[in-house]
Amino acid sequence: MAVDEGSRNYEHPAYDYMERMPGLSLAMTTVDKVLEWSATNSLWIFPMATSCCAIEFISSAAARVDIDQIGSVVRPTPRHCDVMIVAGTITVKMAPRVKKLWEQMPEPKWCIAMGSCAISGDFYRDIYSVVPGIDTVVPVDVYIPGCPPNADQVLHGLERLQAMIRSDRAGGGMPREERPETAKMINPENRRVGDPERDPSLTDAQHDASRNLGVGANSDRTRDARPIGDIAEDEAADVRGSVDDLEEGA
Amino acid sequence: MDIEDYDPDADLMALNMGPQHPSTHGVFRIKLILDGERIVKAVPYPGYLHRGVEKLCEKLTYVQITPIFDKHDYVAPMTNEQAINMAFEKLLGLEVPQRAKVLRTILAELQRIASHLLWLGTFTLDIGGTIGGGASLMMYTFRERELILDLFEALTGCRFHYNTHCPGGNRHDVPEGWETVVRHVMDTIEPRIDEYEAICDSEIFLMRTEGVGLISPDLALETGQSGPVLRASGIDHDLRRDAPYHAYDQVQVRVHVETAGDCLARYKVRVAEMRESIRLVRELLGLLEPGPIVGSKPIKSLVQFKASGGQVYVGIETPRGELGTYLVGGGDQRGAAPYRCKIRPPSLHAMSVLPYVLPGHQVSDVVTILGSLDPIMGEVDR
Amino acid sequence: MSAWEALRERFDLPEEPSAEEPPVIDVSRHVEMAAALKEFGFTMYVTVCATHFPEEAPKAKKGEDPPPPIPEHWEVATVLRRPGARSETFAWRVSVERPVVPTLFPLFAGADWQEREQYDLVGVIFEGHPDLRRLMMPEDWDGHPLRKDYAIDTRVHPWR
Amino acid sequence: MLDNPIVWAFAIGGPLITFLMGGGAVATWWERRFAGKMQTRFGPNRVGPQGILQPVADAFKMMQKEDIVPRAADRTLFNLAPIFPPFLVIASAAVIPFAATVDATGKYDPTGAVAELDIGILWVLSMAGLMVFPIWVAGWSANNKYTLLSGMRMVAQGISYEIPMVLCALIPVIYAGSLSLSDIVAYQHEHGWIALSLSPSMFVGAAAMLLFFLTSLAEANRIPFDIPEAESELIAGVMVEYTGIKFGIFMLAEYLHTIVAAALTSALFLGGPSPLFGPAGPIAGLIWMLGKTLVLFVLIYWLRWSLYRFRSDQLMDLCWKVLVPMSLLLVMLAALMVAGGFA
Repeated sequence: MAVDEGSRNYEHPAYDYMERMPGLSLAMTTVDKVLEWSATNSLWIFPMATSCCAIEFISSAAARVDIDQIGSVVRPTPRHCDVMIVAGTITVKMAPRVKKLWEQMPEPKWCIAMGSCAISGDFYRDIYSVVPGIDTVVPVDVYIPGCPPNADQVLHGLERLQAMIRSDRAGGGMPREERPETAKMINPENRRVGDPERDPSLTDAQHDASRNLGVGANSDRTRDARPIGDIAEDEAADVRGSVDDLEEGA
Repeated sequence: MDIEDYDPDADLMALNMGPQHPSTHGVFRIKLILDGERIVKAVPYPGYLHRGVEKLCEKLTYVQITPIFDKHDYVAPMTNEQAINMAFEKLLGLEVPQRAKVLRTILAELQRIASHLLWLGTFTLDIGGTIGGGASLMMYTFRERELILDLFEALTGCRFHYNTHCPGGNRHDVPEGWETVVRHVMDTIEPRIDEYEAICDSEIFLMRTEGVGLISPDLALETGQSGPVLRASGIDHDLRRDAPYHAYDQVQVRVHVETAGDCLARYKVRVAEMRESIRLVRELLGLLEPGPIVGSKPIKSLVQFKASGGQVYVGIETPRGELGTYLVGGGDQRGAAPYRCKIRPPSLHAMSVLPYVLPGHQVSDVVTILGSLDPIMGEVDR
Repeated sequence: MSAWEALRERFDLPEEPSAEEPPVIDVSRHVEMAAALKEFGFTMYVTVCATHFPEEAPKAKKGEDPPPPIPEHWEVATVLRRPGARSETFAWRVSVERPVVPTLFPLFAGADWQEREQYDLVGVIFEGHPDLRRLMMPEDWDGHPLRKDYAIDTRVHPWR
Repeated sequence: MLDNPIVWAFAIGGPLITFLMGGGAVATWWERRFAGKMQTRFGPNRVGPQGILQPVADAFKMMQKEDIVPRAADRTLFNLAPIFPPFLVIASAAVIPFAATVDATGKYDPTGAVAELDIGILWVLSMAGLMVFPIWVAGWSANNKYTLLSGMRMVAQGISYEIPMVLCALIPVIYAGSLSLSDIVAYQHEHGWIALSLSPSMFVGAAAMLLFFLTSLAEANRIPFDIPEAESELIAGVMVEYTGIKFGIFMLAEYLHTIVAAALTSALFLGGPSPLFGPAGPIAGLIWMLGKTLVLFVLIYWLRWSLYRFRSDQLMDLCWKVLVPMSLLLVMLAALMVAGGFA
C-alpha cells in the first residue's frame, strides 16, 4: 500500500478509562458490542463528489435506494463524518485538497473509492493531470467498481464496509484489497517549483520563456468597463494574508 | 475596481468557496472578497477536474473517442456523443440514415428532460438546503429522472455513459415496445412538471430568484452564453431551430424566450423547455420509421475511418447550450485519429460570467446564481 | 449578401467557402477580421482553437531530394457565430511561427477564459490579454500539455 | 413533602429533563422517517423496529469519535460553547406548566412547572435571548470564516427576532394581567384559548400566535429562517468545526429548542393543559398539553421539509418592516380590547 497507514490504529481514550475502571472491564464485551453496533449503523458520509459518479451517488440517496436506510446521512463538512466516499476523478490539482479533507475527518474514519476513476484513474490514468487511483493519496478500505457504479452498489459497498468494521472490531483486522502497482506510480518526473530537489535549470528555462514571450509585459488593462480587478490586486489580497489558501470546512 | 479604492476603511474579508463545497456543483473554487455579506469581488478558479480529454482524443481513433465524450458532461451524455459524432461525420463525409437521425433526436430530447430535471432538483437544493424543502423537490425530480434513465438502459444497457452513437449511425436499435414505454413515461412526467411549478411558485422562491443574477443581453452575447442562459436574457437563439441538424428540420421547435435575464427567467426557460421536449418526443416518435440505423459503413475496425487534414467546427444545442467541437483531421500520417480536438463547452462560458454578475450580491446569492447557470464541472474543465 | 461575399475582397479570401478548410489570414489582420465580423452580426464568441505543429520533415518522393522541413508553427482558429434565425458560424485561422497572437478580449469578453485556456494548454500568448494566467493546470505547472512534444503522462507535480 | 420547592424541582425536573432529552432523540428519528415519507424514500429502518434505535446508534457513534479542536481555535471558548444551548433550553422549559389540577371547589390550577415563577414569561424570554451567546461564541472561537459568518447571522437574527417575539408574548400577558404562565393558562381555561376563543379578542390572539410561532421558528433556526445554518452556502453553520459529541449536543439542543418552542406556543396561546372538551384533571391536562405540543412540532417539521430559505437581508427586512410593526399594532389592539372590555 502506497499510503502510510501507521496512524490508523485509532482507539478512543474512553477505552483506556473503561479498562482501568474496576468492574466495568467485565462489561467490556457488552459495551464493545453496543459501540460496534452503533459505529456500523451510523456511517455518516462525506461526499468527495467530483464528477460522473457524484450523480450516481446522489441517486443512491434518492428514492430508489436510499442509503438513509442504514443510517447513512450525507454531511457537507468532514468534521461530522465517518466515511469519505471519493466519487469521481481526482486530479493532481485536487489531490492535496482530498488529502487535507481526509486529515480533517475525525478518527475512526474509512474511505470508499467509488467508480473506476477513483480506483485506478480509468482511462485517464496515463494523463498528465489525473491521479491514477485515489489509494495513492488516502488509504482506501472499500472499492466499488463500475463506471459509474449503480446506485444500489453504493448501498452494497457500505454494507461491505460494515462487515469489515465488524471484523476489525472482532480482532480479525481490517481486511482490505490492495492494488500492487500503486506504489510505483507516485513519483513524478519533475519536482514542483520551489522544491529544493528541483533541477534549477528547469526553473530558469521557464522564467526565460515567459520573459521572452512577454507574459508579464501584457498585464496592463485594455478594457475599462471590466468590473473585476486584474491579477495584481488579486495577488495583493494574498499578500495581506486575508486569504485562507484552503478551505477549513469546505 | 481596486479593493483599496473601494473603501479604505472597510474590513474586507476573503472567503474561499470550494473546491469542495456542497453547492458548487462539483469541484469549483471561487474566492469572494466580502464586505460584511456583500460581495465586492469574485475570482473563480476552475480546473480542479481537468482530465486532459483533448490530449487523450489525440491518442485514440475516431471510433474510440465516443465513450470519452460521455464522461465530460456527465449529466447529458447522449448529446455529447452526438456532438462529437456529428463532427466526425462532417470531417469524414459520412451520411446518417433517416431512422438514426430521428432516433438521435428523440434521445437528445429525452436527455434534455433528464438533464433539466436534475438541474431543477439541484437548483432548489441550493435555495432550500439539503435539509429542507429543496431536498424534497430534488427527490421528486430524481424519481422522474430514473424513468428516463430506465428508457436509456433498455436501449443501450447502461444507466449513463451509453456509447450508443458511432460515426455514421447508432449502435443500438430500439427494443420491441420501447416507443410505447416512452409515450407512457412522457404521460407520467408531464403532469408532474405542473406539480414542480406549484412547489416552486412560493413567495420565498420568488424572493430568492427574482432580480438575482441579472445578465443583460449584451453581456450574455459577449461572454458567449448559449442555451437557456442566453434565452433567459432575451436573445431568441436556439440551434435546434436556427441551424437544424438531425431530424430537427422535420419538426417545429418552439423556442421559449424570457427577457428578464435573472435566475427566475432561467428557471422558467428550462421548465418550458422540458414541456417542449415532451411535445417533441411525442411528435418524433411518429417519424420513427423502419430502416437501417447505421450508414453505409458499419464499424468493423478501430482504424477504419481515415480523415484528411481538414478542419471542421460543429456545434449542437445540448441542454446547457452550444456544445461545439473543433476538429483538426489527422491527415496522411495519423489518419485514424484526430490531430487536435477542441471542445467548446457551454458551461465554461456560463461560469466565466460570474465575475461580472456576482459583485453586489449577498453570499447566499452565490449558490443561487451558480445553480441557475447549470454548470457541469466535467465540461468546464474537461 | 453573405458575410463571405462582403469580406472576400477585403481579406483576400478564396472564391467559395470550403467546408473543411477555414481561410488563413495574416496575423496582423486578425483583430480587424473579428471586428469586421462583429459589425456584420457575428456577435457571439464561439471558440478559439490553437494547434501546435512541431517541425516536420515531409516524406521525400522517390528519386528526388527531400523537400525542406516544415518549421514549427502554431495555428489559431477562431469561430464566431451569428445568433438568431438561420444562424451560421464563421471560422478563420492565423498561422504563426512564434506563439504570439493578438487577443480578441477587447471585442469579445467571452474570449477571456477560452484564451487563458489555450495559453495554459497550448502555450500561445494572447498579446494584450489583461489576465493571462493558467486556467486549468496549477499555477506552478511546467510546460503546456497540448503541445505535441509534451508526453501525455508527464506529471509535473507530486500529488501527495 | 412536595411543598418543598427543592424536592418539587427534583420530582418534576428529573422526568422533565428525561422527557425532553428522550423526546429530542426520538425527534431526530421521527424527522428522518417523516422526511423519508415526504420524499418517497424509506428513512432509517434497519436498527430496531422501524429504525427507532437510530438516534441511539448516532449518539454512541458520536461518543466514539475523535475530539478535534482546530489549532487556530480559542480552545477554552470552543470547548465551553456546546455546554450552554441545551442548558438554556431546558431552563426555559422549567416554567411551562405541563398539567393542571382541579380542586374540590372547581378552582383550576395549572401546575407541573418545575418552578412556578411569577415572572415566568420574562424568564423564558431571557433564556431565549441568552441562546445567542453560546452560538456566537461557537462561531467566533472556531476561527473559521464560515462559522464566523454563521455566528454573525445568528446574532443579527436572534436580536432582531426577539423584539416581535417579546411583543407577541405580551398579548397573553395583557389579556391575563399576569406574567406568570400558570395564570395565563388559568385565564385561558376560564375565558377560552387566546388564539381560539369565541370573542372579538380572538383575531388579535390568533394573529399574535401566528407571529409568535414564526418568530420562535426564527429563534430556533428552523427553515425558512435557518440562515445561520444554511448548509448550502455555509456548510453547517457554527457546527462546521465541531466533531463527535460536541456536534451532537448542538444538534440535540436544536431539537430541544423546537420542542420547547412548540410547548411554549401552546401554553401561551392554545391554553396549554386546558382541555377543549372533556375532563380537566392532571392526566387529561398532560395529554392535552402533549397533544398540542406535538401538533405544533409536526407543523414545524412539515414546514421545514417543504419551504425554501430566506436570504439574510430578506430575513431582516421581514423582521423590521413586517413583523415588528405588526406586533406593535397587535399589542395596541390588545390593550384597546382589554380597555374596552372585550377580552
